[in-house]
Amino acid sequence: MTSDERSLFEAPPIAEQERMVEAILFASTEPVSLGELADRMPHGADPAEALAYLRRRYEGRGVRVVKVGDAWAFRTAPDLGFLMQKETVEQRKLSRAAIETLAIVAYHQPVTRAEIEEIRGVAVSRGTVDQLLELEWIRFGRRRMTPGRPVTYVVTQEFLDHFGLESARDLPGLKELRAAGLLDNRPLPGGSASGDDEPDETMDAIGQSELFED
Amino acid sequence: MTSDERSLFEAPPIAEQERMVEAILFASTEPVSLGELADRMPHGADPAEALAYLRRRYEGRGVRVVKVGDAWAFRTAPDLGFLMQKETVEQRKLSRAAIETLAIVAYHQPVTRAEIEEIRGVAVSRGTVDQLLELEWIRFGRRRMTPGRPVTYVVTQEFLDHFGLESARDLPGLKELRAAGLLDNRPLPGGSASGDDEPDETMDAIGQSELFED
Amino acid sequence: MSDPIPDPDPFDVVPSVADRLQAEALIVDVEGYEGPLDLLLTLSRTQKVDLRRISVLQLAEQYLRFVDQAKALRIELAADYLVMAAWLAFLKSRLLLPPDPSDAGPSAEDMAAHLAFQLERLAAMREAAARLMARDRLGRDIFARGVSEEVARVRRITWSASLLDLMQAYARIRTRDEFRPYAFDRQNVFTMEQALDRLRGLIGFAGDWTDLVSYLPEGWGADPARRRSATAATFAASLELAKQGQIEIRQHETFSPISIRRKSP
Repeated sequence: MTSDERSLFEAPPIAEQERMVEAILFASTEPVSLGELADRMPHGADPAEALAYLRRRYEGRGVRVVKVGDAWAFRTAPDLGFLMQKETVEQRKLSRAAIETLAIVAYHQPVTRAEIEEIRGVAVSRGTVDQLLELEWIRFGRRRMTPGRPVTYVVTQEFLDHFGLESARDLPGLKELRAAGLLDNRPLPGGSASGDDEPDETMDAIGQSELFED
Repeated sequence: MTSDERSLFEAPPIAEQERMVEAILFASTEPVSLGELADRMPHGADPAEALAYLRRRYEGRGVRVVKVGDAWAFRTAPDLGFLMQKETVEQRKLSRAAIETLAIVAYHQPVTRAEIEEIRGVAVSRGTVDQLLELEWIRFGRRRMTPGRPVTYVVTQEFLDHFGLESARDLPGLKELRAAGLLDNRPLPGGSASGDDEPDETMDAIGQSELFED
Repeated sequence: MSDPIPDPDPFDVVPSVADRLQAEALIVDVEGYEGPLDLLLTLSRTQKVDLRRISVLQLAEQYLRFVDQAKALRIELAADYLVMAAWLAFLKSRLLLPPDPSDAGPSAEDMAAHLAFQLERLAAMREAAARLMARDRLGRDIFARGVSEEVARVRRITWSASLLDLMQAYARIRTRDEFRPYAFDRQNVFTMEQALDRLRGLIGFAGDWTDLVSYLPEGWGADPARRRSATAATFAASLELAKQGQIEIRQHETFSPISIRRKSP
């Protein structure tokens, strides 16, 4: 270790000391104090000065020299924290309950939970609604001015973006669904074929009027 | 994460990418592959180019960007090792047999146990191979397509990292050894007579059956 | 490679004290050898020549003498040392005798050359191992980052649903609705038969023109739907009665009230 021996007589140049501080801080498991730096560096070295150079060198870099208590350490630049996570994206199909609920909200908005349940003919679990809310595909609309003032659900801009729609009104009606082969082409006993017919008459009337409000 | 979103449309400038590679490599004790860098960096980033810039930036510094196989890591400059003695964790002393076996695997890989034994002229104990496997300096390679389909051993990225090698091609003296024909698998004229064939067969059989156990 | 010419072994002829001491040291150290090849390599060093110029015959003799001395000292040698001794004794005899032209096997020279190659290769590997171990090593001369920042594994689940899924779901629900058992709403419909019955009963008393609307059944005038149904049924019934010649119908102008009266007999 010749550099060590030489240093007994003469401190290495400051650039060299900076390299030393850099290596020590890098390899240390803990932040290193100035005292420890001085102990480990050759005699006569000035760790404080070397550290000042090093800090300046790392300004704006991907890592920075930061003070932790009385000691010093390298840390990732705060704006790059997002790199320290590895994202694994998993694609999952939306459940049938969720997609049906979403479809009802889209076609009938604003719609209450009771109305969704009436249309689906089955109870809607909280989880399903929560999931759609979390996905930001539905949100709360205005309260219905009926007894109990139930909350209503409407679809969001995110929903429209995801499904490539300009507005919920662009959703194809039952007639178009049938024409597209998405519905069985059996004749309807009532003779009516439009998307908003008998069974949901009252709800549809409300739905449509409010749909055109905004 | 707005920077993430923005990056979906446009890769960040190369200086920014360099910072990102710097942060990721700094944060990891293990070498990070180009593939993993690409996964973690914003879409459209060019980690290879960013690495080239980063490597140049750290030339002559207290830490360096080194290539380990297909991966990259920051490592302290070798000349500053003397500063780091305090961090040294006592390494288990390797036996002479282990050191020789390691060298034979490195220079002859992929190599079977029988071949190691032929070169050393002595049976290779299980402990020796186990120790090297445990250190993660060697691992199993593909089976040799010869009778018995013996397993082969190759060196690992950890081996390269430990000995500061970019690849197994950079082993010291490799070219000279090859030119001298000393890495040839030269069979004994007239078949087996040297005494290191028969015992190996049983040993290899054991080795293989053990392999299949787990 | 090997030197097939049998040159007299000075070791054999004048065993100096130093040589004898060295030979004994070899024996005592037998535990320290990594097999017969290792021992041969050590013995070959006494020849003080390049391994490529080594005298395999001389080496064989050295080895055999080693085994004899071990026997004399009652040192039990491992089997592979004895196997090597037997092979070297065979090689020695082959090297000393003139070649047998009828022998199809490898020549003694080839065998000797291979042994020399093995020794050279082992020596080379030893040297390579030493060079490898002398490199700047991680954790000794070169150091990795002291602390690794944990890379948080974030598992993000994206839920996928296409517009087609959405439409199919809606179609599914609505199709289910459409095929509900069909029930005709009788409560709010006034049929023509009902209207005919009612008109027939009332018309006998109406000798003068009377507004058709006044014939609507009680309780059907308030609700617009019920009124529409009753009006339509009553109008249809009146047309039917007119066709049968039982009543007369008049309307002064379009959209003006329709009046009916019993047809004078």
